[in-house]
Amino acid sequence: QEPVKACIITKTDINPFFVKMKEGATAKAQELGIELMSYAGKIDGDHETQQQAMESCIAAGVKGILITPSDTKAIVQSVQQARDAGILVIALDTPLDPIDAADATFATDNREAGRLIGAWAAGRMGDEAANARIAMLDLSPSAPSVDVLRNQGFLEGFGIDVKDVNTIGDEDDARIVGHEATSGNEEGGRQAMEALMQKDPGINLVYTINEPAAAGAYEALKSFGMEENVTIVSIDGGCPGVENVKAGVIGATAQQYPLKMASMGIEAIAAFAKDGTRPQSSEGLDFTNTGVNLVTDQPVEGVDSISVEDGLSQCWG
Amino acid sequence: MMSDTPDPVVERNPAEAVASFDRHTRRPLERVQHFLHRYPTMVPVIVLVLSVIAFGLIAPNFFSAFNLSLILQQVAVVGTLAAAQSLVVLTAGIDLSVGAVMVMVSVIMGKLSIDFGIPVPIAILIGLGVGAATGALNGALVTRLKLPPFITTLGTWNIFLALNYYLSNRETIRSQTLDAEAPLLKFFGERFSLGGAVLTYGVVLMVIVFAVLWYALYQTAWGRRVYAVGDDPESAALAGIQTNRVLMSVYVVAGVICGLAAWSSIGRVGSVSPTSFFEANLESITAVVIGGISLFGGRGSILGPLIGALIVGVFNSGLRLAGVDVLWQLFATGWLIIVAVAIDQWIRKISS
Amino acid sequence: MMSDTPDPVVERNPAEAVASFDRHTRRPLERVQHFLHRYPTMVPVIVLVLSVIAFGLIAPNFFSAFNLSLILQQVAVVGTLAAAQSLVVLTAGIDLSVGAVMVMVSVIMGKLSIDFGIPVPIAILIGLGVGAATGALNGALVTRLKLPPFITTLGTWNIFLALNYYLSNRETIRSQTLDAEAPLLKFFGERFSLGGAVLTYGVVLMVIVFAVLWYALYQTAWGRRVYAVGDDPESAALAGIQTNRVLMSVYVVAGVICGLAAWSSIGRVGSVSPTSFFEANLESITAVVIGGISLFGGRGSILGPLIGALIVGVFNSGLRLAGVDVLWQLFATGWLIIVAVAIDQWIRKISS
Amino acid sequence: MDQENLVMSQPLLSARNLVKRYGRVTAMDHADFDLYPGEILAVIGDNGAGKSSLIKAISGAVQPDEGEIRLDGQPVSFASPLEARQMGIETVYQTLALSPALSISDNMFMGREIRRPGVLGKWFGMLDKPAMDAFARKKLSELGLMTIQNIGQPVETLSGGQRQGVAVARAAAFGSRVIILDEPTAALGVKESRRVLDLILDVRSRGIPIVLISHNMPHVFEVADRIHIHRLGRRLCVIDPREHTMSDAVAYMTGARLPEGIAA
Amino acid sequence: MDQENLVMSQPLLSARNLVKRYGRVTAMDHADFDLYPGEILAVIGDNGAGKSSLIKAISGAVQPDEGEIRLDGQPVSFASPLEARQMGIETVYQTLALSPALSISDNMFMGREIRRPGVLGKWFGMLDKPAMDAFARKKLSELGLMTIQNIGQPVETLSGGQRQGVAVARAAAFGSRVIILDEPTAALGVKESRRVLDLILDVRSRGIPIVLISHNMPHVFEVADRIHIHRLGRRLCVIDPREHTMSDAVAYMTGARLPEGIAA
Ligand SMILES: Nc1ncnc2c1ncn2[C@@H]1O[C@H](COP(=O)(O)OP(=O)(O)OP(=O)(O)O)[C@@H](O)[C@H]1O
Ligand SMILES: Nc1ncnc2c1ncn2[C@@H]1O[C@H](COP(=O)(O)OP(=O)(O)OP(=O)(O)O)[C@@H](O)[C@H]1O
Ligand SMILES: [Mg+2]
Ligand SMILES: [Mg+2]
Repeated sequence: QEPVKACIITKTDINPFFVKMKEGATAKAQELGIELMSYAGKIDGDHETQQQAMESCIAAGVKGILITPSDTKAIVQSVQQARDAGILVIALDTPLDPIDAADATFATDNREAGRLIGAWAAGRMGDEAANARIAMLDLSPSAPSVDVLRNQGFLEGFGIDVKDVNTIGDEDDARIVGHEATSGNEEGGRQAMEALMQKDPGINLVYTINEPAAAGAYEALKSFGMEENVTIVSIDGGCPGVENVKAGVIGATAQQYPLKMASMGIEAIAAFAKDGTRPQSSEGLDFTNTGVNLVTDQPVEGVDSISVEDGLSQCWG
Repeated sequence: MMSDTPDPVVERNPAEAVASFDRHTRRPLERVQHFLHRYPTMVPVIVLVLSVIAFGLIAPNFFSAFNLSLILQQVAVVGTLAAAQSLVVLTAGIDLSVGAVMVMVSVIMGKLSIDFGIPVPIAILIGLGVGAATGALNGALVTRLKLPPFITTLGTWNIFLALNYYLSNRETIRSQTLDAEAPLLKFFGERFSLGGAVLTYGVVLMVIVFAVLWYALYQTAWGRRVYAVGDDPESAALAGIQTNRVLMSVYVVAGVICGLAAWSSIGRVGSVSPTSFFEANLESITAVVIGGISLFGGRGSILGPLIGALIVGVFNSGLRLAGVDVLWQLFATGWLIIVAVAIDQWIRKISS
Repeated sequence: MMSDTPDPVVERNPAEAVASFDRHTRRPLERVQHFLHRYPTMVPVIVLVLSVIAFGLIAPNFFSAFNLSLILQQVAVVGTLAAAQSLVVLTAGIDLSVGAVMVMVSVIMGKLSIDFGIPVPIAILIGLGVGAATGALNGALVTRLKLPPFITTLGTWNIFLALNYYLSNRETIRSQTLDAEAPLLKFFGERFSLGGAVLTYGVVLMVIVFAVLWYALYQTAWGRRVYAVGDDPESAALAGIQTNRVLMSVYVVAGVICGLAAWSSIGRVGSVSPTSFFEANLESITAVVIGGISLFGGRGSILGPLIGALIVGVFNSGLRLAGVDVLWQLFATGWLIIVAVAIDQWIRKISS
Repeated sequence: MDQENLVMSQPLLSARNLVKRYGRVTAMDHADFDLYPGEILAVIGDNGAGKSSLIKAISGAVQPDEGEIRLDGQPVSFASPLEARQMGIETVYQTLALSPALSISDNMFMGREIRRPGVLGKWFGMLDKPAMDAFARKKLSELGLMTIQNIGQPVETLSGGQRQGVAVARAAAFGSRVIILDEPTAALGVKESRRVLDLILDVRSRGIPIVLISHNMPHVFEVADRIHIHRLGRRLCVIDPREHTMSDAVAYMTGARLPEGIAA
Repeated sequence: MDQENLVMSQPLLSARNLVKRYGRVTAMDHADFDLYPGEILAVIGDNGAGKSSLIKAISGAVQPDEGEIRLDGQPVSFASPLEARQMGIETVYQTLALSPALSISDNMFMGREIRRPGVLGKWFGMLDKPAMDAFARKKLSELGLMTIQNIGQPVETLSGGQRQGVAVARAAAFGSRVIILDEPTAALGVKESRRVLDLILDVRSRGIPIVLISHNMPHVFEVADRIHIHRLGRRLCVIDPREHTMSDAVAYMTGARLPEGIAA
């Protein structure tokens, strides 16, 4: 009997988050005797390559596809083709739009991750929150969905009116100093931080799209001699990121579990291949929440968090 | 020393006469080289056939009508774009903006149809018009301000990318919305079967674009002038060609083809996605270069880039089906470019 | 008709003599054009000064010693890379791989120091050696296989990018780890003050690289040969230059400079990040082009790209400080490229 | 052919006070020019005297800064070589102006391609390649300059002499009013040069006037009806080759002697 | 100078059976060549006869497929023009081989730049620009060909004749054993050509032999000691200009007549 085949399609092969997700899936697939093929877009937002990968997966006759969509709306058509061909399609990390376009979604709620760090930051600043000077370090000018969800989630959590929840930068709250793109890497984070610091040297809170950007922002702050006065929050929970929380570089980060998403996804495919069972969503949600935890050693009342110790034990990459 | 009787016929062309001495036997490799030198368009065809065979052997499922027709569908958009790129490269230029223009035009077509309620055919016409206008901007910068095409289009690339994000607000228009309100925009994504293979009208569009360009380049005066301008613009001008006008027409036609590719891309993607085809620029250049069109202009067959696009498509698909890791796909693509052009260069060597 | 007495001195050069008739009065614009034509390096300098003044007026905080020195820090890495790029462009080539080489070398330096425990100075030397090797690969493809540099480096770009991801496993080496185990890698990020301005050694490196290149290009035989090869490779070969050797040396030196830029980038980023500087290729080309080096080779001053990099830095910083949206920053960069090169072209016009 | 009569008649092509500056160099400094019907006019002068510039101005390749050009007495101004060609002025430039990668026939018809008769040509702009090839072959054979076997051969595969032949054949085939040749024999061997001179005489016998720029005095004195001497960007004088020796001409053109009493 | 003696002595530079093929074209077909000390050897032949190819082979610019080259009786093989130059063979190619954007002085010293004395030159490779400029200016003045005011001027701003002058001056300045000139006067006017011919005679009087390729028969017959006639890719014969007329030479070179009894 031929081995069961499956695909995993990630946004990029550059971001360690997706690399770990792929590694998690590969390990699980090996364990379950599934033949796994992995694909990725060239940059975040590269929809076309993902679409081609979907088609190649269909051509290869796989049983299931795990995908972290770059364009949550556009990929729906290819997903439909795959499902029409009898393939189980599971969205990982990022839900499709509409969410029921996939058979299942194993995801972190990115907006929730944003809310967590926003709420933590608000709690940490206490009354000073009214005088916050906030720098927003986003991903890219093309503003992919993860960018929007995290950014807007953070602002919501902090208690800022986000206006259109689908648009970055339409807020008029004076506490926001500005938004800059970082490409999600250290150099971009540093450049963006430098620019915003010059606009307002009084910045005391920095939201970052991910931990590499946070590390870059910290370098910038250090060069300004401001690293003591500013709180950086981030999202991802990769090992270097959690280490940075421990080192005090990052105040708190929202940890996600790519390995868990991926292995759950592979298990679901194995089950589907065996007897056609389809995964069920979490209670009260239209997706399976793989969970997000706030990692910090400075817990704030009313915001659940885990210790850095725990964070390190569950971190990826 | 005068062993050979000199030829008394004065009319005889010395080069021809001297050529007749050339009767040394050729090694088999040289024969192949000679054959390919005479039919340079065959080079990419051979590379294509070889890679199809190679991937058929190593990649399971590669060699199915389904997969082969899938490859065609996958290259349709970049292939159409490569046609536009070829035209510009034939004039010794390069157009880094084709990808950005295409995405921007697709956004314009979508926005006008959906958000502004303009009748779809008119929205499409406006989109094509915008494509022509972007070409006219590039052309004007190249012909009026005499900017090198590389720089012109590096600049306009940034500009069109920014406009694209601005116009789309980075939001995708969903497939369902298009189905309901503007199905015509998805026309080129529709499938039909042709003897076992399933093709889209986008594939047909690509083939038609190349066929029309072939006709225009080889059978009309305009085409001869495009080659002349690419070959040596000064000589062309002295020979009575209005080089600026030819260059301008090339950029405008390329812009219109980008507009057609935009329409085709909506069908391909199924929705209007402002973040798609980020790599289309470089892919179109790769297809043109692998297809044997000289970056120095004036040389190469327009059908080459069609084959070039197919080669890239076959490689991508084959590597994916063979289960090669993304990272090594990147690696292999790098070598593909180098090897394909090195072969081409080797064949052309004897001409210099 | 014979109103003018012909000149009886046979020795006199006709062109010179005819030139002496040229005494028509010049409009002020023409004067400026003439001045700039004589000192073409002044063109980017003027663009730089104008943009500094413009942003000083519109952007708050722009015009401080602090901000201006920050811009220097920001351009240090791309500026160093632009020096490598300039060398290649002077030989009528283009190097699309510089960014990928730099990131790969920084990963190699970091990996060797941290994961393999190799002494940092040796790791750095190995990194520079790898830089040289990448240059040698590019150079060999260009000189041996006669591939166009654009294609060669398009291919090797993919290859080095893949190797970079492979070697780094896309994992960042943290700043703290470097501080603890290999602080030397961060040397170029260290700051010192110079009369109110805070500079990093990375800025000093950039300036030194340009100064050394200036010396090598203008004061040594090698430099003259680089220009000759870029200007007209065939003539240079007939004049007794070993063009392949010169080209090879250019690519290798460019590779080593990329290695230095890699070291500098570790200091700038603070950590070893395999995903940083994705755009460094295009930024280095932009700096070179704005700096007035001709993409056709052999023309332009090596100091131009230094100014070009500063212009791009001033623009980026100024637009950000002025609170311009990311999207319009992209838009403005596009126009910057076009306008800067158009001005350059306008000034050079009278020479043709 | 009675040259005196020619000089009496109205010039076919004339120019007055042409000025052209390139930056600091004045290539033409109030240059005059007259070409009479049916004559061979040689233009001679030092390197850099401005001969090519003059020819480029009257053939539309450059636009003079000042001055006036008249064709058949009517002021004309050519914005491009195309416009001059449309008026029947055909030029072989010093650089030949051929497109190396294109075929001989493509080059000969560049800018005035023949279309197919009927719908194909009218609506689809289809070229009549057989007709063009046949015409090109005929013209080349008439020239007798070479035995080109394949009219579809790219020009770059021809030898220097063959190329110059193609350029001359193109001009001879299409020049209906004036043919201008800028150093057509510079790269040619003895035999090939001879052919071009014969062609020039042949064209004149068809009544078409020719402007010949050359540094080769024997050639000039062999074929020219009148000699225009150019110096320092302007016409110094016009001499009759039957009344002056080669050394007179050289002396005038280098400025060693003044051409007393001869009107410019 | 007694030419008979020259012919008796051993050739300074000679070639036997050189063959060079370009694809289907055989540019040289077992060509021979001999240059004797102190002579001016003219090489004449039709367009495409293979003269430039011969010159390129003996100056290292192309590598012959077959055949042997001897310098002073020793077999040599030049992998590049540089190697030929290092042996004292200096060539002015038909294309001049100048770098347009570089200065006159840079061009003259291309590939053999002078370094500063002392540490700067030795360790830092610093050029001695004043020395180079002074030398270049001196050589150009010696040539008397032009009044160049600025030795740092880019070559592209010079007129065609001035450029040819720079190339010739470069060869004359550095050619210690042989100077080869491939059509050095093709683009030159009467006066400028005269200067180059004088220069050639002058160089010979310094004892350096010269190879002159030219299509200009009067020039050739004026200066040459011997005339090498090239035809169909090989040496047809060598004639003495004092014993043959120009029309003899033309007849041989075009194949109209056979050079009876003259050894190739
Ligand atoms: N495009 C140009 N830019 C600058 N200077 C030019 C240009 N064209 C010609 N000149 C200058 O104008 C003058 C006249 O040049 P032109 O080519 O007309 O001379 P010519 O008489 O044809 O010489 P030749 O016998 O060498 O062909 C020269 O000094 C030349 O350098
Ligand atoms: N690089 C090349 N590639 C192909 N053919 C060539 C090449 N160089 C020369 N030839 C051919 O070799 C033959 C001899 O050319 P060569 O230049 O030696 O002639 P030549 O005697 O110098 O002619 P001319 O008097 O026109 O300078 C010609 O038929 C030419 O087309
Ligand atoms: Mg001229
Ligand atoms: Mg020759």
